[in-house]
Amino acid sequence: MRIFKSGAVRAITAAVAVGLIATGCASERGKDGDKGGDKDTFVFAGAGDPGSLDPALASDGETFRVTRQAFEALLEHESGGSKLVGGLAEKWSSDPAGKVWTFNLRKGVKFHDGEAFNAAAVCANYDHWFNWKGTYQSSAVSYYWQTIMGGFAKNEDKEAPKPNYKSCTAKDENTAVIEVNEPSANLPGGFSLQALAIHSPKALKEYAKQDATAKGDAITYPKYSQEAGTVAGTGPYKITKWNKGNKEVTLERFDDYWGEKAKVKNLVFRTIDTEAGRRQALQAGDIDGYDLVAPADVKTLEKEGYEVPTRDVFNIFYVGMTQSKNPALKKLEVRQAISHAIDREGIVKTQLPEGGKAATQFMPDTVAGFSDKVKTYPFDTNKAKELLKKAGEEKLKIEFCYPTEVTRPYMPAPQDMFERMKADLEKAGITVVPKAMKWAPDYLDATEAGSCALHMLGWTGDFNDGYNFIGTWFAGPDKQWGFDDKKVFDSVNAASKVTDPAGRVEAYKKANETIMEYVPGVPISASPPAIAFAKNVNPPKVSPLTQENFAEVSFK
Amino acid sequence: MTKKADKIDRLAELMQTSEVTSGASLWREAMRRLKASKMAIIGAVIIALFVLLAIIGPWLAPHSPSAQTWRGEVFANKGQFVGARGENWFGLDHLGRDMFSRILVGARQTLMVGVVSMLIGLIVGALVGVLSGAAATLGGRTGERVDTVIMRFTDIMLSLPSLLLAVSIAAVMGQSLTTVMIAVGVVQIPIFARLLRGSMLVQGSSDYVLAAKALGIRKKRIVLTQILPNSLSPVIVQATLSLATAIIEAAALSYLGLGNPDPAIPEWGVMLAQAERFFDNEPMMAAYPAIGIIITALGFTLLGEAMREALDPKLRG
Amino acid sequence: MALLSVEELSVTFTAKGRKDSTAVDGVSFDVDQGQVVGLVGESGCGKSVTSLALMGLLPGKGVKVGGRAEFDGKDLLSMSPRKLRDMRGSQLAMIFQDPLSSLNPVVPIGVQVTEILERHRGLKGEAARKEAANLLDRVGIPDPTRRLKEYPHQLSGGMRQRALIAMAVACAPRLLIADEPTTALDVTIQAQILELLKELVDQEGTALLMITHDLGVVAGLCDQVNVLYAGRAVESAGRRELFAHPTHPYAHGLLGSIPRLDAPRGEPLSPIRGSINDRIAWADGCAFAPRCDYYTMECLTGTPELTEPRAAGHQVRCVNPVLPKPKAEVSA
Amino acid sequence: MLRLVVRRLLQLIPTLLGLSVLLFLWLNRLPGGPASAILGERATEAEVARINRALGLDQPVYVQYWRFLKRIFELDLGTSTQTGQPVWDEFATRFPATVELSIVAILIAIVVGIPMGYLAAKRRGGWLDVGAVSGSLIGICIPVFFLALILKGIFAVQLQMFPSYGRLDTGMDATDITGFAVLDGLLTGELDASLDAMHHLILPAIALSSIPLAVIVRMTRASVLEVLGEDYVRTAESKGLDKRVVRGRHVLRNALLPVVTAVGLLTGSLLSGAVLTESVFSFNGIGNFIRTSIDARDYPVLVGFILFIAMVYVLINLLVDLAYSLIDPRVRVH
Repeated sequence: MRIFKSGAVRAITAAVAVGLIATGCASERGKDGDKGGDKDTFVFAGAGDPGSLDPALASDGETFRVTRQAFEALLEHESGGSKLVGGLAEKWSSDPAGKVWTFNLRKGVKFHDGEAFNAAAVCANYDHWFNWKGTYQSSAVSYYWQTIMGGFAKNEDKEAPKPNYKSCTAKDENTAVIEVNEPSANLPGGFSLQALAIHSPKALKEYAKQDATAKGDAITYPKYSQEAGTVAGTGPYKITKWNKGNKEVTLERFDDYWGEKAKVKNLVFRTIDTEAGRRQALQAGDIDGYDLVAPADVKTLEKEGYEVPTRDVFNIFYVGMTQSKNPALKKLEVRQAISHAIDREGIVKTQLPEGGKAATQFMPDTVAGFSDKVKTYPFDTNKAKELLKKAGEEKLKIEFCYPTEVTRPYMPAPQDMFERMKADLEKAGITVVPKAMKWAPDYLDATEAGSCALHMLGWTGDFNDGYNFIGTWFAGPDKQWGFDDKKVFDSVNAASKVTDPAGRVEAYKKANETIMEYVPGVPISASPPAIAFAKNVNPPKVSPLTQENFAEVSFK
Repeated sequence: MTKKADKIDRLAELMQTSEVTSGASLWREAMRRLKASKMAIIGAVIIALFVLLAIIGPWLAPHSPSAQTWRGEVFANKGQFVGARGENWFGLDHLGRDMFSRILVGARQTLMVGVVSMLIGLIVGALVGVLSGAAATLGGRTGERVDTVIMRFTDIMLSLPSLLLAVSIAAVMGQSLTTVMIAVGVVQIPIFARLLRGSMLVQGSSDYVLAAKALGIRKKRIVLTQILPNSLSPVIVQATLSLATAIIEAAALSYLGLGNPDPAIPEWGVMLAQAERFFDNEPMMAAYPAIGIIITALGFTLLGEAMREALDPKLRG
Repeated sequence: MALLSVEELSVTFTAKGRKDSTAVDGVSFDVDQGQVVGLVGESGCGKSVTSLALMGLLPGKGVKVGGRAEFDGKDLLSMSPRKLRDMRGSQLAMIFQDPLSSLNPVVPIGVQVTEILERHRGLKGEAARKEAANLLDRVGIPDPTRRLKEYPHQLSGGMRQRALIAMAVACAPRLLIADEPTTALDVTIQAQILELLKELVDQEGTALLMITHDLGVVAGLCDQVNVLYAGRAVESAGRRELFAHPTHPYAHGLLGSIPRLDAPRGEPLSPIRGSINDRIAWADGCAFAPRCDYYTMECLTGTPELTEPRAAGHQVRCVNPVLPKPKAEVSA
Repeated sequence: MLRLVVRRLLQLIPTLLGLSVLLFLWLNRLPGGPASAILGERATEAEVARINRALGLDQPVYVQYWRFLKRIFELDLGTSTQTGQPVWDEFATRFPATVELSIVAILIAIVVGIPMGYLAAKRRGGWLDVGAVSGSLIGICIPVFFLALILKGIFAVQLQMFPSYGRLDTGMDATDITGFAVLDGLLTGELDASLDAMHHLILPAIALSSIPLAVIVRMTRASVLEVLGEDYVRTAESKGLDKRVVRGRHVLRNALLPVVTAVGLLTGSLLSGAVLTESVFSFNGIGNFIRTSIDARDYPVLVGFILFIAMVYVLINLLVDLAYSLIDPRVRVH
């Protein structure tokens, strides 16, 4: 710098120099702090910011991961499994018709704001949701309530579903009874959703004061859901701070928790939007764990000694066909040919993390209702050729859409998977016209509007019920599929009406078999989403429903 | 008599030997300096090689760039890749395709992206520039108005971060190579426009134009025959430099996921963006296209800079 | 002994990719205490280069300087840059051709004057400012204290040149080099500036090396005149002697080419034909030969030597000098 | 001077109006809407239709535009469809981050670039010159995101000298006043927070500075070369002034004029760079946010941003001109 003497710049130089040195030291301090044995803060990185601190207003996993640590629903899934168990309700039962649901509530449960948990609180919640008005009735806000319980006390939008929720009554201090108009396949599973987790009645009163406003061009979430302080649940952690600038939600151990207390005092969720970014942050020691691990990284991290448990599969990845878009697809042989042409095993072997499975039907084998008697379509290029010939479609030319800028638990590397399948189809003599689109909204719009003859999509289950999978696609005509086949639809709907669990499972199996006879699309694979933790962490039991309970986490 | 004759001859001969300071024209002078500059030569060589590669690459490629011939040997999910080996000099990519062939074939796509988008920027930009330049130099009051409006518009375009502008264009047009080229090209338009206008204004106020005006030559002719030709040199320089930026911006767009929709057709930008995911497992996979891009861009930049220096009288030394 | 004596000074530019060009090719002349010496010649004859060489202001790279230039005993050419730096501004100062471009546009006049005072006379702050004001006053700039705050573009051409002069004489240098100090100015101002220079020199007894193409200036100012052609002195004599008897065909031509009030009516001007570009290397003969009416075969064989064909101290570099009967007397 | 400022600010108004119209027509051409961006793969036709109705996107453009204008005059930019928060708030959290980043980047570029360019010019043709020039050229030719990735890989992941992402360490709960993490730290006396923020800034800033640095080096070099040939430098030399004075007062002071303008014009390219660096270091800045907003068709954010950026741009140019008129007296007169 000697050559530079002009005052101002000399000052700047100095400043920067000092800055560099100082920060250098700062970093030293920081790192030492982390390495201290008595670590009381666990930092976990997700791929996106939570949308709100009130799970009832959300429908995305990033939000639920955070709120799940602070809120509990009447029912929960067993830790590390998909079996329904008691949550805030110790026991539950329904009448034969499946219309009246009785919950025996856990005693001695406290909310974070000191309120006591009881039947009244439960009903307060359900009635609060049922009486939502205005913007709250937008499906963007109350998606799950509407899927599980239908509409509201007063539907403001004629197209809103008609209410299925009837009433909630507190039989006594610890018994709540919820009645619905029609039996539904979504129950009792629905009672376990984070979106229907129980809030403190005191908090609810606060909520009620604030309205979600749709001002001209967007939905503004109510203030209470955007900053810590008001929301209060019963979970092992309570939310203490949401620093949006730093993309950081801080939770603190709730000492009056009814169950086993959290092992680590502070829990922090941060956002790192790229896969590589999250992995590097872990390797750099900046975080203690992260979700949505790229398959390629699983082995790498394991080699380096990180904890990388993979969950059981609970999702399905499929190639959708839109018959209305390309008439050739109306021919059964063509659909079968495509099914034979694609090398599922290859995809599983090269693209999915260990534990991935090739799919035979539109649900993973972990879901009750999975049938091993379905018609299968093994990888066989020649067979595919024959079928095409038989259909008189040797010169089949077909558009194949794939999404960019996205990874989903069921499709870790969409573009690579697409390229493999494209190659497969071309081997079978099909000309593929590739079409790339941004995941949201372009791709989702296009597929949902049925403007992609072939496309890749998937589904992650909310709870263990077959309808949660096949119901979402094959309960009736749908633009995405562009076909109308009574046999298929009936089989699915029939199953959803069966109230006794065992019988319903059987019905789902039948439905799956019917569907695979018809092959509306090609189920490709079920992929186990991995989750990574630092070397010095005892990870929680990983859940196929990605419902990890971070209270189980501790440091070695 | 003879005495006088040979004394004249002698003189002539001596004047031959003594050096004569000749006033070379700007262009000849520029060419001379260009030939003298190492930058220019290196740049030119790089570009020549690159173009050659782009033309004959596809025939040199030992394997098909798109066939996933060795896809059984690559396990992206286990981070197992195949590096350089006898059969595949640059190893395989994440889908078991021959990297070397892809790099060779990719050169053509990359060059095309660069050239086409540069041309879009150049042509449109030049038109706008000429329009407002002409308006400004000899359009009178209305001309000035036209000029200010156009310039205000280019200002706006310049004020928007080029990458975001490109992204939004891509958002409208959907994903395709064409989109990328247009997006990158559009971003260049205001630059060319301003540049051409600027140097036209300079020329416009120069003596020979005043003279031409004084002689009452028609305005259109003045612009076309006098001003324009003399204003082009900075534009040519910019065009060369733009080729570099275009290639880089295209790579950036691919990184943001707006690249070529059919990744089977190799293009360095897309290849780099794809390989970035496996950077820690197989860095070379990203390195090859990256190096390709950097060197190519460098080539164009070197030549452009050298031209700029050669054409700039102030920087003579 | 002479204050400045230049011997066989030569300057050669060696640009890459070009063949060397010799701008100054063995110039020799002396400047005595308090004397005013002129270097005269067409533009391109190497007079400005000579002055820059003396000041050590030629670019370090691509230039070869030869010969000696002794400033009271010390050779300026071989002197260490630091030493030279100390001498510049204090011992020898320079005034340049174009006053506008020679002044820093973004620095107030005051600073540009005071900085030299600080450097060589150790004056600081108020003292420096006062002295600067005096200087401006001395060179005839009205309202100096206000001017100090102003910027070059706010001054008139004449004032700028005055300011430059003020800087040059700030430290009462012993030698002042003026390179075409008046060419950029209009005639009336020219006269004033020359007057100013004259009286400064007289007051301080400063030696002045006046570089010009304008014989009028020479006639008005110089004691001794050196005529340069193609980087060499071709004739050197006292002012009167030279004007009375221009002996080298070139000098003769020069004088012939200026209109004279006292010339007989109707006598045509006789300009020199051709330009300085059509010449031959001194090594081969007389560089002026191509433009010379009198050149002989002899002129084209080897460098002509300086001789004194007419009078002692009147040196001429010509094998075939013009020795006609003198024309009318010069009006000094 | 004041008149200049006022005139510029007045010019801003028509520019912004015109811009907003163009913008609205433009945005309307974007296919798809925020609806499915909100709902993800769970979107169904009916849902999308209902959301669009809720967002008033079913009305004709001019109605939307008018609503938008009305709000603009109430200084209300509306609400982000992505986050459901007021656009102002979103900007308030993110703009400072990017500004901070850009400033540090520019500082690095200036502090390194100007001396480098100066030396290069002084030792023209020397190894230092060749080094500086080729260095700056390469700086331009490396794709920013690639450079960022490499820097991160080496200094954050391997050597762990710098954090690999974000603006502040976890749990470093700094009080937020201005949104400028470094500044806040100084204001509240939480120096460790400031340092931490600085520490997070350095890597992205270096990556971001590559292009400005290159530009500044070359600008400085060129204009120093030019100035060195000027008569007034020769005059200064002839006065026997110290090297220091000649360099500082006579050479640099003149040579930096064009550099100042260049720095002003760099803002656009800085933001482009920010988009990439921010996404590599998942730095919560505006660049990255806008990119996702484009994908998510977050109209209010986009409109707000572009108006904002146009304003920023004009203001920066204004500043440049003011700075210019401070160092160059000739400008002051006219």
